[in-house]
Amino acid sequence: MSETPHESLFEAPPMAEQERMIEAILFASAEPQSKKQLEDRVPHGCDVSEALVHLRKRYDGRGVALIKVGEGYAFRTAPDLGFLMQKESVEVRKLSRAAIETLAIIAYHQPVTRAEIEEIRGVSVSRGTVDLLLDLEWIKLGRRRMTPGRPVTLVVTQLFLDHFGLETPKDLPGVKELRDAGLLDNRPPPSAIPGVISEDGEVDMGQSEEDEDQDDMFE
Amino acid sequence: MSETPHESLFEAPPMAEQERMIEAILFASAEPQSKKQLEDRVPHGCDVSEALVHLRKRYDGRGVALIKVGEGYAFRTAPDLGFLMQKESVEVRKLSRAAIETLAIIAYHQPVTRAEIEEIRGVSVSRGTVDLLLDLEWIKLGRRRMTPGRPVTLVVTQLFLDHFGLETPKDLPGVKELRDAGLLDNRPPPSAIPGVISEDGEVDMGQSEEDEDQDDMFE
Amino acid sequence: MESHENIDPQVQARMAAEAFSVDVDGYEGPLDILLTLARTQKVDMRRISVLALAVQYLAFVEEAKKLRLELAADYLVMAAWLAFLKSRLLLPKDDEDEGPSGEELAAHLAFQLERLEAMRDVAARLMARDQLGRDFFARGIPEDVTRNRKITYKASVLDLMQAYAQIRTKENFKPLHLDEREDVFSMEQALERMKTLIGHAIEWGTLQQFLPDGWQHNPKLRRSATASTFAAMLELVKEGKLDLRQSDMFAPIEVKRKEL
Repeated sequence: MSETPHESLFEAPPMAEQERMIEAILFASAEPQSKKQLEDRVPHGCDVSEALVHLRKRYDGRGVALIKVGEGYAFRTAPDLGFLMQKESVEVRKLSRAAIETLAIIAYHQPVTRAEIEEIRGVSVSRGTVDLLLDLEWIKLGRRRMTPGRPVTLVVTQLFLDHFGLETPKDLPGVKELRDAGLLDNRPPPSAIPGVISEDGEVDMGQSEEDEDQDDMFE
Repeated sequence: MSETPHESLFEAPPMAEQERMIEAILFASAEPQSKKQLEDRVPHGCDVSEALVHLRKRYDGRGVALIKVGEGYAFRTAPDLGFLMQKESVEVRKLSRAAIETLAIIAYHQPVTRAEIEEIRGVSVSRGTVDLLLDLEWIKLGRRRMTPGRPVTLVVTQLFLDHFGLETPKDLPGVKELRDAGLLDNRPPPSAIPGVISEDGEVDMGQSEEDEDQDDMFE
Repeated sequence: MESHENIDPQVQARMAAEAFSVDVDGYEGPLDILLTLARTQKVDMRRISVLALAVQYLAFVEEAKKLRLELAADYLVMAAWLAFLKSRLLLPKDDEDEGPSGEELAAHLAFQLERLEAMRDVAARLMARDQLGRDFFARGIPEDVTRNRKITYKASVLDLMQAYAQIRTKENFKPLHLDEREDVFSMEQALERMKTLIGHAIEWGTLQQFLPDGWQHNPKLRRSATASTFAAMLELVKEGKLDLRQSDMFAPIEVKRKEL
């Protein structure tokens, strides 16, 4: 049991003070902080949610903005000022077309198995592509699918959301239109549609969820 | 933002906008930025000095402050919130058996030399155990014994008395009282075979009394 | 990634025609080629003529063969399947036939193409978004949380008393340690002694010969000395300084200096 010594048994600090504290913590961290993480750091009894609302309002229209990323909160420079930041910008790795498409498919279809990605792209997904996206920490392994072979699924991460300035995957561009058009449905192909020839040369008949080499790949 | 300020060759953006720009740059920069550096980055005609004055005022009393570091400007956590950047965790541990026994002997027999403690415990007292008790300020060095070698003695401290709620060491119950209280077991412990663990941890034949937690803890 | 949407459809068609006749490497699989071909039809992907597409694709494969391009297996699998689909779509439906109809298969292919196109479109839109580290930025001087771990120890008077009681109890039932220690020949002592003696052990001698004076006759003392001397000898064997042997069970243990 750890106890923070500054924990007060009496009263939470005034809201203005709580706001300052959250401001200081979020300013100090490059990564988004969840409400839980913030609560653990401010004195007992603080209303982190309320302080965040105040703080968000305070920075509205400023050069930095308080944004929500998944479960976390972070300060980021206002996007319209990006042109000032050339000095700061890090060379963003140029992603291959395969990597970009694979990433988009994972983002829009998540959780999605490798076999499903292959079915959508019509080509096998190379190990390097998945490894690259895992390396960037834009995707991670999700739960296994409860289908034969229990294939592992892929999902996007908070870092992905942070990178693209998305609060949730629901904010992905065009996600609603795609859903309404039925293009995000998992529509299994009628049998006898040629599948993808996966990397090891075996033909995956597309309709099957299972993908034997998937386990090899992710374990 | 309908108007991108850097496109105007003639007029500097409004002061509020200049302030935003400086704010974003200082937020994102890895190092304090001098006025010169800031001027190089914002659109031509901006009054960096004035923007800095405004910005400094804006952050006055906030959770972060705009400070001057040498020739540069940077945001830093407000000094009074420094405690938020430290995670104090207090871990409460139980004293090892070796430590509690050593402490008990010092309390009952003080002033007592280390050799005497070893004699009473029947095992050597590791340096770590004594250091820990000294660190805790529960014991301190007493006078040297006027015997050959002039060994130093150990005594308990006021802090010890405070911690254990004792007024004087004489408040500790005596052997007779211990027995009356049922704390003294009248049967010999099954392992009451003599044994000595030498200082360097090697075990003599016939040793029985192990002191494991002491070793685990301090080595 | 640039979107094909913005390009003039005619230019697009010409580009596609040129592209597939020479450069198969540029395509990401048969579905990609089908999508490129489908765009030349200049209709909504939902109203695509799958039959026409099949014909175009088969022509593409023929072309590739003429140019002796090595086509990957999945292009050929797709060609075979499209030939099958084409025949299904053209021939009157045979009631004997099992499985999905030609129309169902065609509909799914159209769905796949529409979906792939949609994914490419949103992938482009995703990449066009503001990106962290390019268009917007995180704090440049993050401050780490320093962790100060403080350990406090807890003990009560009762712990103290119990610990002391335990020691005293033990003591009540045994004589002073120093007396007992006299009955014990420690391994260190034995080792010290053996180290000074091994130089003389040129010939095989029994373990008993190495026991210290005064420890051979009292059984209690002898046991202790025998045990510790034996242990010390094993230690020296390990160090490669002694040889040890025993001819039989319960036979005397013999010892000799190791020849260097």
